[in-house]
Amino acid sequence: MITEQAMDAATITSWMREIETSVRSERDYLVQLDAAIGDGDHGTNMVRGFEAVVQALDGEAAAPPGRLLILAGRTLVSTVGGASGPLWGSALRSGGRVLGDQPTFEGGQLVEVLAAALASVKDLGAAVVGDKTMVDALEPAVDTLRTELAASAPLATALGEAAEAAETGMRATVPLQARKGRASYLGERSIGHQDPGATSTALIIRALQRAVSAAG
Amino acid sequence: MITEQAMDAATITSWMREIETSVRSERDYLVQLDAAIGDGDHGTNMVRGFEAVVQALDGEAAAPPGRLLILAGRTLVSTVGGASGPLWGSALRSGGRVLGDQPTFEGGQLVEVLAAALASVKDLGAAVVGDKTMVDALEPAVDTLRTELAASAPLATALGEAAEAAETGMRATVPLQARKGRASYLGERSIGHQDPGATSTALIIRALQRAVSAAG
Amino acid sequence: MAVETKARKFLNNPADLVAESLAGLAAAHPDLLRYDAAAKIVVSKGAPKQGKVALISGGGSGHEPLHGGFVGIGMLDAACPGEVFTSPVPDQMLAATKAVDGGAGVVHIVKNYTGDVLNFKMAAEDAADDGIKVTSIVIDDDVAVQDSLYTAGRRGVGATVLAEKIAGAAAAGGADLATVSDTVKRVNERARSFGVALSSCIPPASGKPIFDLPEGQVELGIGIHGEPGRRRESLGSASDVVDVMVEAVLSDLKPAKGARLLAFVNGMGGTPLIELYLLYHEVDRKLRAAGLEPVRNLIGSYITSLEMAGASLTVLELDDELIRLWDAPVHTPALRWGI
Amino acid sequence: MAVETKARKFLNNPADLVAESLAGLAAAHPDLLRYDAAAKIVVSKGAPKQGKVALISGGGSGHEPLHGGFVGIGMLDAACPGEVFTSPVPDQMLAATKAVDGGAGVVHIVKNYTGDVLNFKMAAEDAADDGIKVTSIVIDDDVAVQDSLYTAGRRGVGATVLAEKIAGAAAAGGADLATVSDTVKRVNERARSFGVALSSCIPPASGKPIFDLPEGQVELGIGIHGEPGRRRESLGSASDVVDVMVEAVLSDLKPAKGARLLAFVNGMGGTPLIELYLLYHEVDRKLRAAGLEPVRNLIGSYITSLEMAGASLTVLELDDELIRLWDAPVHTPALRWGI
Ligand SMILES: Nc1ncnc2c1ncn2[C@@H]1O[C@H](COP(=O)(O)OP(=O)(O)O)[C@@H](O)[C@H]1O
Ligand SMILES: Nc1ncnc2c1ncn2[C@@H]1O[C@H](COP(=O)(O)OP(=O)(O)O)[C@@H](O)[C@H]1O
Ligand SMILES: [Mg+2]
Ligand SMILES: [Mg+2]
Ligand SMILES: [Mg+2]
Ligand SMILES: [Mg+2]
Repeated sequence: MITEQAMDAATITSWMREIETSVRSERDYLVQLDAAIGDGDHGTNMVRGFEAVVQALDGEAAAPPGRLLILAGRTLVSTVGGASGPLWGSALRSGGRVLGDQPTFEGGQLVEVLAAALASVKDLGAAVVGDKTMVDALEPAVDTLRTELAASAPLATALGEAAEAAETGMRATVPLQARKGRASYLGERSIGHQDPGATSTALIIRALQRAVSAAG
Repeated sequence: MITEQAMDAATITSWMREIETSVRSERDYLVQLDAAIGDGDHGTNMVRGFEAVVQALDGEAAAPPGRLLILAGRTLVSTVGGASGPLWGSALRSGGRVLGDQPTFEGGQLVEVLAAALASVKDLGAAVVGDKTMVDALEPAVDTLRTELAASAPLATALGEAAEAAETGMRATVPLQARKGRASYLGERSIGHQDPGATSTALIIRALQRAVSAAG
Repeated sequence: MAVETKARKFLNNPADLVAESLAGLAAAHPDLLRYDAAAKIVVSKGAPKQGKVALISGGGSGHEPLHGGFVGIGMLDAACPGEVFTSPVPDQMLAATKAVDGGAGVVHIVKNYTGDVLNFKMAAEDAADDGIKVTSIVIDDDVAVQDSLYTAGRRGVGATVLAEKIAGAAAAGGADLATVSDTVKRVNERARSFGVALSSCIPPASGKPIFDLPEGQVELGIGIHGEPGRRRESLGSASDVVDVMVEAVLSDLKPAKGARLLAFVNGMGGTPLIELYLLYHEVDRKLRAAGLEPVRNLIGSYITSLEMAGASLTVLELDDELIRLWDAPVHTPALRWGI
Repeated sequence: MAVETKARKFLNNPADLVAESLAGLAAAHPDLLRYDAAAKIVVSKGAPKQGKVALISGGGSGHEPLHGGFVGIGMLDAACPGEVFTSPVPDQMLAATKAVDGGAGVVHIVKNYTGDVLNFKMAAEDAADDGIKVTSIVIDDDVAVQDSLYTAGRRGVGATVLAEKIAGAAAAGGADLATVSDTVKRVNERARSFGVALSSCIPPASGKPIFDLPEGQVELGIGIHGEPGRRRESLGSASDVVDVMVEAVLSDLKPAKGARLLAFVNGMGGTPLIELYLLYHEVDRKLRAAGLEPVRNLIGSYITSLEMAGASLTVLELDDELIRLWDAPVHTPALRWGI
């Protein structure tokens, strides 16, 4: 399996920047989604967290990409709170650990990073696909990226497909009844609303595609 | 000075009934006036009070008119509260005392009853005409009744003129700045609103005219 | 008179609200007080206490916990609650006065509203006829209203709570009628208040707001009866609002440089504690910046206007005696320490 | 991130609300607690106390006085306040745990929300790495949410206040870590809650209501984060509403005939005391009618949703031990007796 492009610390930094830009511009939308079936803070949480991540990474130009992901995860844990803080925080830390101290990584390893992130979210939150959570966007994204790269798709294309899979998963949360997180308290009233965490997850995968494509 | 008609206990009873009917049908209006420059309870206060008065007089068919007025005044004091309770309560008590135990009374004495009521209100509340209170309606009514009867007008006519004077006084409160009662707290913001107490006072005088005319 | 209201209220028949709420107060605090439904008064369980000066207060309802929530040990001996925003009738004050008189006299704490003053006055006259020594002290601490020939004088607001606590402690400590009365007067003379509203309240009988205040506007200089304030302005930051309150209160009180103060940040009923503490943060800073020492404070919704969003600031200039009385034990449904 | 809000709030920059309000809390109660702005925690002045088991809790802000207002003597040793409605981060809980540990261990009282549970869990792991004995007890008393595989379980609501008081008394009395933890568990097992809303609250960051509830409607089965309830109905009388609350709580708690209860009528922040006592009047009657004995009660706004109009009922089945611990002295900004 050959991918045309090696990624490095700059890829992580620009991924985090892309996320920050994206959640900032979608903040009100995320808040609105969370107000409908949660407590209306998801947009604020994500913005606070990724603003802090971008700031934390600013002084770390020399660190290897795995370290940056771990730092990003720690920063999320320390600044976000709520459900999404520990979940995305652990996710990025677990992903970062996959890379150890290596200076660059390739597509196959990126799959492992995201798979570790997904495993961490599922381990901590005990959610499975269909529970109307971020897992509904993250799991199809990881699966699609793995399949595409296995079929030798170029990385940028594969990431495009993964981002689309995340968005499809995100939209598929609309008719579901939530079984995890705050939305589950609403019972049947959670049906008909898109999950905010799945929505920000789709933004995060789309941001990854942009970060990688811009560098490529 | 001769008036064509002697009044008695029944006159008082029907006066109180007329007031009760009148303030009940104008309750919301009085509340609304009081909400604008007071605390929105004047209509409720008057209805509570005069409902109790009608009930109290029910068992007192044999009592002389002066006693009935005193009982009505006491009942107002005991059920209304607020500023209007003691003011109208004392007014009716003072008016009743003028009649002592006599079984009937005539127009000239009615003037003295109302004059005593007015004196009592002014004594307790220390308001003068122009302060934007019930005095602005009551004083012109008493003055007009006295003048009309002195000019030998028939009682019903004189009372009609007195009621009109009360209504003129009532309307004249609109441009005034309140100097007594709650409305005075508003300062200049009290200007442009009709005083609720002057309004119910005009209803009370009009009710008197109806009570006397119906009997006559 | 069953006015059906669908306002945002927990309510049965609006006409029963006051009686039912007081029944709840009594059911919750049988160790402290009883509710005499016939006389419409709340009476301390320990009353009458022979030889102790008794304290009663009263006024319209809708200001809870004032006054019923301050009946108990070391504060009021009885409370006379009227209908919502309507002063009680003299019969109530007379019944309360008789119920609590322990032979040493009874102090009536009266907020300065025409209705309250007149009804209490009648009751005091009746009580005197019955041979009970009664003094009436009128509270008028609201600086939003000028005390002049052209008004009914200042309103009684936040200082009422402080006077009830402090004079209650004096009475509990054995002070005589003149001393307890003087204590109420002293608190009133040394206290000033200013209130602001962010929304109207909704009297239950009508089910409608008294005034309409758009978001982003503030009524400055309100009382506690849901009435509009002296003027309406656009709402600034909490810091701006506190500037107005502190300036209004201090410019009238004119406390001595370095004076020790009690700062009372009061919620009007619909303002949550997170905001009241934010206001206190500003009040504390600004008083200190003015060279004053807030050595005691009270923060919470103690004298309210139903569910009105808003707050008032009361500042009381203290001395050793007032501090001692403030700190003395009190045990009532709404205020408790030292017991 | 200066979101300008013109909602009916006393507010400077919404991003500073929590910190400024906590600064106000600390300024008002320096005898009881301090606010560590860097660590974002509220710490009891007496902490750490060698040999005493320490109690900490925390969660999103907007529920005041919970939790900061319960820090002091005989209740919490520290509180970790997150942003409004957002659980705090593990760093806060770790700092608080370290600040209060007196060698006898630290109990974390955690309300059952995914965010709170996860963040507290991370902190407990870190604290264990640092050699501190920590137990975490999750409160989940809200009967509006079924505890099943298909939900995140029941929410933690009113029982939190009772658990903090009662376990705080146990810790103050010298109980060891296992006993204090068991006390929290016991309160949680014997308590049930149900809440209703008459209005949405307005999170300061957005300045907009979370949901739109027309007058005359009620949300049944709400939590404390401004979220809508399980269902919406038209608002009945206070008696009807209490019927729903009492039935929901009792059918789940199934107290023994004649059981002694603590009845906690809690306001959501925008409901005035006159209504809470009206509700208590109904609660007391209905519990007694069901053959139960409300021997203790708590009435007031203690675990809130900003300025939401609404109320919750929590019923705790008592025994001699729990009564003794409830009655034990407590001195915090929001709850005080016996001291
Ligand atoms: N147990 C869980 N597993 C995975 N994701 C979850 C879980 N619980 C909640 N989430 C996600 O978290 C999102 C909410 O995040 P956020 O609003 O930031 O936190 P909070 O719910 O604490 O306010 C939900 O939309 C959902 O996608
Ligand atoms: N000092 C006074 N002298 C005469 N009338 C007064 C005085 N104060 C108030 N009033 C009258 O009382 C009316 C208000 O009565 P009401 O609303 O029943 O009592 P309150 O003001 O206590 O709520 C005012 O409109 C005014 O006419
Ligand atoms: Mg959320
Ligand atoms: Mg009025
Ligand atoms: Mg009134
Ligand atoms: Mg949250």
